Amino acid sequence: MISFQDPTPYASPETPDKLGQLTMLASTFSEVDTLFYFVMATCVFFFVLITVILGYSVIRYRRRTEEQPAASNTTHHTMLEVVWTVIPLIIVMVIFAWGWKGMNDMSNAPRGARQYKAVAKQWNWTFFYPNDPSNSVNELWVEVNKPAAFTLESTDVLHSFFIPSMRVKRDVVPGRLNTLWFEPTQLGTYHMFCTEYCGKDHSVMYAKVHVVTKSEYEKRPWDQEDPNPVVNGQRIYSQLCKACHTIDGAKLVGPSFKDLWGSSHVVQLANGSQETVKVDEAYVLESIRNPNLKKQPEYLSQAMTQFDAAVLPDRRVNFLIEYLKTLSASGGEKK
Amino acid sequence: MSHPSPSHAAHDAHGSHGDAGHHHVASAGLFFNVLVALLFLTVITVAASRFDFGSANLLIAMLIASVKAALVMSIFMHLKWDTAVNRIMFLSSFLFLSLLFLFTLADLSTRGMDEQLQRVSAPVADQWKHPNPSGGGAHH
Amino acid sequence: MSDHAHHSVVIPAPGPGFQDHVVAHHFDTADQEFDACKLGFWLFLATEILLFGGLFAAYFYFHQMYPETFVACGKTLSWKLGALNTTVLLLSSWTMAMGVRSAQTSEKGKLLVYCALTVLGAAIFMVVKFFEYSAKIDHGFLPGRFFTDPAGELAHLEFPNMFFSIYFTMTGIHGLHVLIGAALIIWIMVGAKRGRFHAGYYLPVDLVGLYWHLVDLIWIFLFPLLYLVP
Amino acid sequence: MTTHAPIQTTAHDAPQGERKNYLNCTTGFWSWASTLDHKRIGVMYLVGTTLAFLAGGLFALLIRLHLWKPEGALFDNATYNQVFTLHGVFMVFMFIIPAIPGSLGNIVLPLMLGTKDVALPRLNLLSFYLWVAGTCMAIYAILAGGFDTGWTFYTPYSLYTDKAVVAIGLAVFVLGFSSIFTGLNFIVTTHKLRAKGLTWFRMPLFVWAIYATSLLQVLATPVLGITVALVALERWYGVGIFDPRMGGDPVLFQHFFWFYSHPAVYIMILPAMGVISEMLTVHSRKPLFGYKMIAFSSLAIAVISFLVWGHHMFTSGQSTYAMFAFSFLTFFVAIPTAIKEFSWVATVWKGSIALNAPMLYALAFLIIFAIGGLTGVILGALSVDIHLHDTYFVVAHFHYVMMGSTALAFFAGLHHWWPKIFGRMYSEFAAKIACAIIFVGFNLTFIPQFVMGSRGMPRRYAQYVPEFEVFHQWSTIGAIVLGSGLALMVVYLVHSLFAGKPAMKNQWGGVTLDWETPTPPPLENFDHPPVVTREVYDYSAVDFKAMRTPANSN
Repeated sequence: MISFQDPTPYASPETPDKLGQLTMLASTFSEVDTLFYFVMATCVFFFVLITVILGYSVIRYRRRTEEQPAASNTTHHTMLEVVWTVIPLIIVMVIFAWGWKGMNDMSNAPRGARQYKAVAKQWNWTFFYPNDPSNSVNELWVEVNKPAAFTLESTDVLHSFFIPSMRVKRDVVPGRLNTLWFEPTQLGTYHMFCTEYCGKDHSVMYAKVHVVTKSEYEKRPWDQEDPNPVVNGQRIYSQLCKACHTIDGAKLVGPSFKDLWGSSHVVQLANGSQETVKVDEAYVLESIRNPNLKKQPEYLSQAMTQFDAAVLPDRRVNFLIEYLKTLSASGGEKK
Repeated sequence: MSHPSPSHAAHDAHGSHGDAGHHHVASAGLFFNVLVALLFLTVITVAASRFDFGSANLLIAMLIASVKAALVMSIFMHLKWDTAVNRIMFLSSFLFLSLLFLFTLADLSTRGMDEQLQRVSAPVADQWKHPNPSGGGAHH
Repeated sequence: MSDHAHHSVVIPAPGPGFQDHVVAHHFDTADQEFDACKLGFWLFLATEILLFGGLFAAYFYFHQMYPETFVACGKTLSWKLGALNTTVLLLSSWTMAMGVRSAQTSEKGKLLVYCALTVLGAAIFMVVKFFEYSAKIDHGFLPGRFFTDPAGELAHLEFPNMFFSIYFTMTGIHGLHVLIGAALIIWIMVGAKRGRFHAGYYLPVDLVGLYWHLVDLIWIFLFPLLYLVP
Repeated sequence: MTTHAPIQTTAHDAPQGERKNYLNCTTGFWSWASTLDHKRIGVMYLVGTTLAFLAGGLFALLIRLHLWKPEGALFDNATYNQVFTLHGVFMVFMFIIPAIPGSLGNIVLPLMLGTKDVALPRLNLLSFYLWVAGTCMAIYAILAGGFDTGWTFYTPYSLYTDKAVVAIGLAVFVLGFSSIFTGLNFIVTTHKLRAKGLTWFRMPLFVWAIYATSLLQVLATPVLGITVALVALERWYGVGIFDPRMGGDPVLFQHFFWFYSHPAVYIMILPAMGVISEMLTVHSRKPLFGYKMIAFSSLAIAVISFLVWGHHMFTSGQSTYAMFAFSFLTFFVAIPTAIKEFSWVATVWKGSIALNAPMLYALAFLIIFAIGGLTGVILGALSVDIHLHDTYFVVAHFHYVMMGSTALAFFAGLHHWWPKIFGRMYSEFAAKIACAIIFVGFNLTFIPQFVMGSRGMPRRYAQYVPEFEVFHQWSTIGAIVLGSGLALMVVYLVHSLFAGKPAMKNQWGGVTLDWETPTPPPLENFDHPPVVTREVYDYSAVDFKAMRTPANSN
């Protein structure tokens, strides 16, 4: 049973590791917290009440002799029963109304909110920005103090869009467009999780949410490219490929990228026949656009996520290729 | 829930004889009349479907079917002469079923009203394939 | 072993050709046994209603989602065959009710005849169903992923496969109940031939009768919903 | 220990004479496998569900050990997903739902009603064999590739995954019918087989609770049956009702699933509430406070539970109007539940409280159930639930109710009726130690989960952000403590079967009919059909001194 661990996005040093961040409220939905603490306080009150009465009874009325009868045989007390029916009823109705009001605020995005689209697939998030040709994967930038509204789309199974610090969550349902909005109030980087079980790598379907200032946002940080294509390629690798492909020669879900570039492999075609391919520009592009077409036989049972041009344009695939070249001893010169 | 009174409970559990209620033998003539009524209502069902009552179509069809169902239940199934407990138990299934109908349909019909979500007109992109499209569960 | 003797209640046969009925040991009276079993069976029928109810809920749900599809696809079914089957089931329900009545009055011969007529009704129903299914299959109107519609008759509709999924699932599970019901009635006929059922003890006939009426009851709703989609 | 040992007598240590009981009246495998006796079927259920519980507990321990490290310590992601699914499926369908009705209900309900057997003994045996069949199918599903959908089988993932979903779906279908037939049997038995003079309001509250449970089993389970049947049809024929690619709707699946599975939560907890009512009255020697209110609150919970399922779907994309209705109705479940809890506390008040093993388990239940119930109120609030949905807060909440409450009540009932069922007493000292370990271990496991859940730790995660590591580690330590407490319990209970002191006829001084039979009961329970003349839980006429005399021995 103990085979190997899947790679984790959580171990990398860039992951923010301030514990406080998880509880820190960073959006305008402060009412969620207020209500939570109100209900919590009510619950603590009742819990202490019950425990104290119980504890007192057990000590005071414990059976000391075998024959000891009960100190009282009261079977009902109408007034008491009415009180403990009506008071909880009033309390829960208050909680209901309060919770409904909070929910209603969270449902209706204010006019002028910036409209984003989040597309979930197994197992990554792609974010599309309003009137912007570019997109970002597993990283999202939003502007502080500016309402951000999202249309949620799934291309496969159920997912759920959850940013704890923003207090928002919404399932991403295939075949439907769900929506959600929040207004970030604190600068910083926050966790975003998938909270609807979606298969193997559900737990590493993770994104970072950067809340930045207006001037930062206007620099379109999701479309920043380094002059060095290898740096860009490495960034793409750690966003999209790292979960299944190592760079140290170890086999994970898919083959390692170490020494992959320029090597030759026997691959199996859809019709079952086999042929030998060389890992070059054409093969890498094809494997990204249509991963199941030509696979090494030992990886046949593993499905690779498919990336179309909307998510990973050819230009960015080339960055990745440049990065792959650096991982081969021959630097891509081998024939 | 209604429960028999204490005195009836004892009887209910140990009723000896005389509770002829649930051994009722209905008259053959009654059965025949019910059959005729059911066949007649079937004709009505078909006839009613020829007219367009708009959104009431479904309601009308269900009403006629309910009358037929009520006849079958009360006469053919002897529910008319059966004990209160049996009647309540069986009919409560319709009550709870109506809860399932009520809430799921209420959800569906009010979904579009708050711009919360819209149905995607196009089907889900077919680009995503699961590893074993024949999907035979234990049968592969 | 309890040390007091059993005093099982025995209901004597009403005459030659009939058998005594021995009440199960843990019941005090025949009426208690009858009432207990009957209540149990009504509860079982309640579960059947809820089981089918899930499918009806799915029907209403998708009817509301794709109203045009449902109306148009419903027209591809033959309402005449549907009406024929409705009539057959109603008649068989009547013969079953008469059969139970014959058991109550210890009329063995009549009981056998009415049961046989009911089984005949079931058979006719299934034969008609067979022809209906083959017609749909010829057009490629199959459920779910097998839906093909080669002639493109329903190509203008949104998800016509959903209607046929629901049609085949509902009528398929209903058809299964028809077959189970028919098998139970044949079992009753075997017992009736041996004289097990009479005025003093007709519980199994009564229960199987209830089951058969339930099958009819469900069809009463299926007919207008599927063949005459409102 | 300042507590009082249960009333023991040595007068009957001599051999019991030739009197046969249900355990030894016949012998051999077949005499058990073909038995129609409700007590034997109950014992078989007890063994079966306990084994399922131990299997589910083993999976739980594996989960907790895996989560010791943020990147996971034992499994890869895919294996972890299978393990948590196994834990959920075994615990829900094979343990919690059948445990109390199947074992304690089967054994005790006919005794409490003063009958020879349940109304439909053959159906009862069929229920048990359906349970066995369902369990075998689940084991087959594991061997056929396992299943990784979570116990909720949410579509469309359950339609697309290449695991043995059909096999486990059909297993759940079969287990569902086992549950339906058990419930059906108990309803009929309660209606038709009560002893003379045992009116509805003289019935013990355990019977009321089982009756309410049975209504739920009969009315809700069929919808689960058709739902899993449709999932199987989807996988075979792609009928598409739940598949968005075919025009179906995954949210409809959730409606169907929770139409059953919310009432199922009460199928799990209502019998536990019934057990606790019995424990508190007997071991406090005091009539239950607000008997009728508790009885009616069981029925009220049963009915309201059908109206609230949508609160499992607050983030799923149902309409906000549906959410309004479901949240509003959800809070009404809190009222009958609060009534029960307050009435129990009032029952203990001014009682004669014996701190023996069953009572300690019952008191632990009262505390844990209070936490489980109150955190439910937090989750009912719409805006708060958006944040907490599908986090460890929810996990901790339902474990407080399912494991902490239902399982503890099951243990309480087991310790309470153990002497009646097997005629032997376990070591009270070991039982008290185990209870304390279980109580501490349980809270240690799940309180950290409340904390990390409220901070956003999602459930069903094989790996997690390192910030949560410390909570996960405390939780794992708690699980080990809890597991050792349970292991101790199994040891002393099994030990008692062979070396326990013989039990008395009325071990605890109960006044319900289950204590009027010999110990263990003979095949048809009562030597003479009992006649009830007193009101329920009337301890006024009990001569507690006589409990020490040979008259109370067998």
